[in-house]
Amino acid sequence: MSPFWIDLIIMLIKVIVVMGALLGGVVVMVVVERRGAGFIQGRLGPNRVGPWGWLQPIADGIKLFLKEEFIPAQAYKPLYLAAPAFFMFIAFVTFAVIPFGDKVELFGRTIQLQIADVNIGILYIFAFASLGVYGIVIAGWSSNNKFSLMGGLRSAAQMISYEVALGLSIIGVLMVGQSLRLNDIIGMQTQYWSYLPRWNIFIQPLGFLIFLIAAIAEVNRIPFDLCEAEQELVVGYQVEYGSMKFAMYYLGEYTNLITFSALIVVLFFGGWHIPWIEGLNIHPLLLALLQVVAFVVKVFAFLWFFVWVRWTFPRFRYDQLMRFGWLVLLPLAIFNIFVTGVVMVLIP
Amino acid sequence: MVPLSYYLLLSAVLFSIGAVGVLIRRNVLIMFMSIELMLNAVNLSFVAFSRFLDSLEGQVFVFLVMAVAAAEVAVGLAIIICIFRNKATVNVDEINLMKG
Amino acid sequence: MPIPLPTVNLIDISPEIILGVFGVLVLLIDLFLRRERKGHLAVLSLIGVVGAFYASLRLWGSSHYAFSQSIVVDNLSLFFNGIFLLGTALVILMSVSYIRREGINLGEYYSLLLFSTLGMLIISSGNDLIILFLGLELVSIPLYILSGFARTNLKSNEAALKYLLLGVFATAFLLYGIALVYGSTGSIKLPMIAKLLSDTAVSSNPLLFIGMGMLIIGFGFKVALVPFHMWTPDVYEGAPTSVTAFMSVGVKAAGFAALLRVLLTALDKLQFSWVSILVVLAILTMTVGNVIALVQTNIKRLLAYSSIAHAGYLLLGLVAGSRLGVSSILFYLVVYALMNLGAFAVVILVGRKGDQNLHLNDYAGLGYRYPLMGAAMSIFLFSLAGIPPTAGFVAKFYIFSAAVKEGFVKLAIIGVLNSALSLFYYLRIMVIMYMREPEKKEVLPILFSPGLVIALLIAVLGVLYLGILPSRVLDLATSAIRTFLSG
Amino acid sequence: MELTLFVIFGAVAVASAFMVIVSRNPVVSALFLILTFFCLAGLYVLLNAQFIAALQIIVYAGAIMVLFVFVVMLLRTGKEARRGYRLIFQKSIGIIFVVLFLLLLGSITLMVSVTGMRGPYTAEAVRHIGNTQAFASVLFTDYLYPFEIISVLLLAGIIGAVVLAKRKR
Repeated sequence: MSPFWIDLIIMLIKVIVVMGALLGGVVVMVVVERRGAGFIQGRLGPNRVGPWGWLQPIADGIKLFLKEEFIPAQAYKPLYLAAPAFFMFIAFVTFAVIPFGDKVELFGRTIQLQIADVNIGILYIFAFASLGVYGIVIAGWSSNNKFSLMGGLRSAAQMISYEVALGLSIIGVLMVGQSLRLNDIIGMQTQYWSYLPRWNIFIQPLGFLIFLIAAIAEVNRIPFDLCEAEQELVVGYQVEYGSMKFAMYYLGEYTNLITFSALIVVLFFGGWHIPWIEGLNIHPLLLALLQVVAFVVKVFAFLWFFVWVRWTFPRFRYDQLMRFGWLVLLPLAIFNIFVTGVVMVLIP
Repeated sequence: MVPLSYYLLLSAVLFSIGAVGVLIRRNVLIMFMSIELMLNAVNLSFVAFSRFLDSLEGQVFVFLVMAVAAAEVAVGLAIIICIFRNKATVNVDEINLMKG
Repeated sequence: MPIPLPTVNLIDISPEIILGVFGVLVLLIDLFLRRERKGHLAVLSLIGVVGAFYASLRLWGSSHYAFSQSIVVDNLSLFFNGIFLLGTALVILMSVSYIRREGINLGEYYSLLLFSTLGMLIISSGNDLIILFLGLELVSIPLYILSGFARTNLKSNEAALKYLLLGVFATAFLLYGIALVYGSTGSIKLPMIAKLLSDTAVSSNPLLFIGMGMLIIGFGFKVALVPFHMWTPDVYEGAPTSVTAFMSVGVKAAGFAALLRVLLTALDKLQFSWVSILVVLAILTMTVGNVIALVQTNIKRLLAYSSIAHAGYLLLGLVAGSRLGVSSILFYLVVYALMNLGAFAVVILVGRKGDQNLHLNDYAGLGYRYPLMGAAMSIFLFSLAGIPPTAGFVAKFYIFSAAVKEGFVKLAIIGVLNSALSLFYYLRIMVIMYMREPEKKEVLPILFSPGLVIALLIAVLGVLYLGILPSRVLDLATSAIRTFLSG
Repeated sequence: MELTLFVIFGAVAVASAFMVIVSRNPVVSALFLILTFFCLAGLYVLLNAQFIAALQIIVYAGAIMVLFVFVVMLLRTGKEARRGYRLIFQKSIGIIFVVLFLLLLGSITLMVSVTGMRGPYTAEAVRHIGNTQAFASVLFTDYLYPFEIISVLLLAGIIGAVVLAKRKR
């Protein structure tokens, strides 16, 4: 076989594995979310299907699958049908540049544990994340329903507002890391200050905080889920969606959540890096496996954090949300860039 | 490598589609979008030239054009909203745009 | 990768910095001022304008490139700075009472005015196509906003929309032109383009000529040359009068500053081809502007067409392309700024809230009721028409003689005939002012605010001074181009 | 390979650009415009301008067009009142445009070689330094002044949008 075909096969395997992992992650998240909600609210949560309720997602899936497919009579059909697929597609594609492990030597080839190593990785993620909003806005508009439209418009305004803070909050990381390539950013974090690993969380605590908050707003979760807001807008842009189309939104939202958790880990928590393991002299393959596991563990820590936040905080009011984004987060992000610049000039 | 003239032809075609859009449409929003299309067609020329001349000036230009376009769109949409508040239309027939 | 930062000398752009700082300062102080006291911001802006003028004076006599040859600091750019700043100062003086009357006295007004002027200063010193493009945009974007500043007035909104749509449309052409020039020469620095054009492979590339044509179309829209003028009357009529005044003078001068740099510095070797285009445009612009102005009844529309015609006269100097031609353009722009702004000041005085009282009949009998104002208006109109003791005559004389000297005799004759034609509509206003009885008897008295009176005085004295003793400014204009055409 | 991609992107770009100007619904126009921008981003990648490609999507598709879609939906303008197109300019200008366009097409087709002066940033050199780094090193040295100007321009745009779109004051 020519190297081209081998590369292609390796690429295909990576894509399939990552897709599978993402879907698996979503399945796990469904249980974690519902059981977690029960835990936090002092009730049981779904515990009938399978041991401790672990088969609940399958039951959910079958239920959604068997529901009736309907299209509202006044809907703008092509867009109405395309919106959920687009939303899910964007959510999956965004993950492509996230490195989930170091390079691995396998059968004499170096394999990067990442689907695509783009030298503008971080910009790639922002480019696709910013497209996600269309899946929501178009759904809201094409459903031809007041609640949907309100939800869609709210989410457009919210996502534009918070994307600014989101983008600015990582400028500090980029200034420190001197690269837009996610692998380089992780590579930078594998170094040490005497014993403390040089993770960006220690260098950019403010940037991390802003990124975390803005990320919650980007994935439209409580306390920033204004576009869904069950009590006011029913569920906003999703009102007219049922069955598999609803499932696609469900899937897309959780995939986004996973992507942003992974991004937080990559940007601020050293990605797949396990501190102090370099001295232990472990077999490279085992090490690579451990690193992947470490990455997954870190990501799930943040996923749990998001669940925790969701079931703990009340929702913002719309004007509070906008004011918070523009008057608090944005100035803070700019301040962070300024301070980072000053420090970098003073301490070369 | 795809020759430069292909890119330039594509750019010229896109530019003229945009220009035609500005000339024949009545809806201000679509006219505005057509203008954006024209600017993008020019950007394509810039990037293509930049590639074939081995210089980065073209890309710098595109970068600045994007910023300018963003400012123009913000102002333009604000004006359109302003008009809509005073008179609920976006059709240039009723706005009487081109009486010269 | 470490990036070696270039050495920058901020003195070279000190006028620009001063204006920019004052623009932001106005915005900040605006927050602490109550609505009735926004007039203070006018004073602050004036200080900024004067400061920038002083900074330009300090730079007078220098001639060098700066910012990696992005800009050129020479007397030509400083002379243009003077024209722009003079115009802006007059407009600010005229605005104070006007925007209070129209209920649009917001701090942003002055700030945007300053930013627009900043764009003009940037154009005047631009030595590369990026700077010229950004300067033009920085001039235009605040003006799109300012033309729509009377938000509750539908006419003003429509003016803003028209100006914006056609402005951006023109920008697209301008950009395409720039792209083609860049692509065929490989550079965007004006002197470098000129140097590269000596290579015949470059200068015979058809894309270059199409690029040049697109550039001329783009600039043609911005300075309102016929047939790219169709937006002018509506925009001039709909925009707040003070903004119209600013546009008619500032944008035109800025557009010509950019055209001078592009055509005479970069594309000098292609003179044979652009001269013929400009000759046609000049004839069309003068004639169409003047002929349509004859039938106008709204004073703002009339002045709009008159300004189109003046752009045509200015083109003559560009067609000549000689030293005399360029210096006469400079002189003409100074004179034009004074007389046109003066005329608009009178229009503001006569006008009423909501931009009423703009019909020519509203001027009936004004010459007797307000003799001084009538006299001032007459002086401006004489000057616009180009009648001897005023500055307009001297300006036209120099520009036409520059054309004749370079062999464009027929063109100059057409120009003179057009001036004669323009006499009709300028004189008609005077006839109405002095010979006709007002239709309605109960006319509200005109309120003379200090700012407007000062602006009128400056304009009248300027027009008379330049009409009688033009040599000082002419000498300055000649020295302004000393390094321009030789280098 | 490259040619195939070019043809695909180019064809989709032209087709969707055409749809932008003929579709009656502004929302559909906006979405087709986004598709066009997307294809252009693809072409930029083919032209070795990855940074510009990312910006194209972030700025145009992610910000400018969201604003468009937002306003279209906010105004709920629906379809154009009447069908049928018309020329809004004088015919003379139309003729100038057509002639210019034909000249342009002709001269591009007849173009034999790139005449301009070559710069130092060959594809090889850019790959070596990295596209973003090379771009930044040009932007922040030779084009520092334009970069500063653009900030004033954006400020003016922000002021304008706020002043015009704000409700009563």
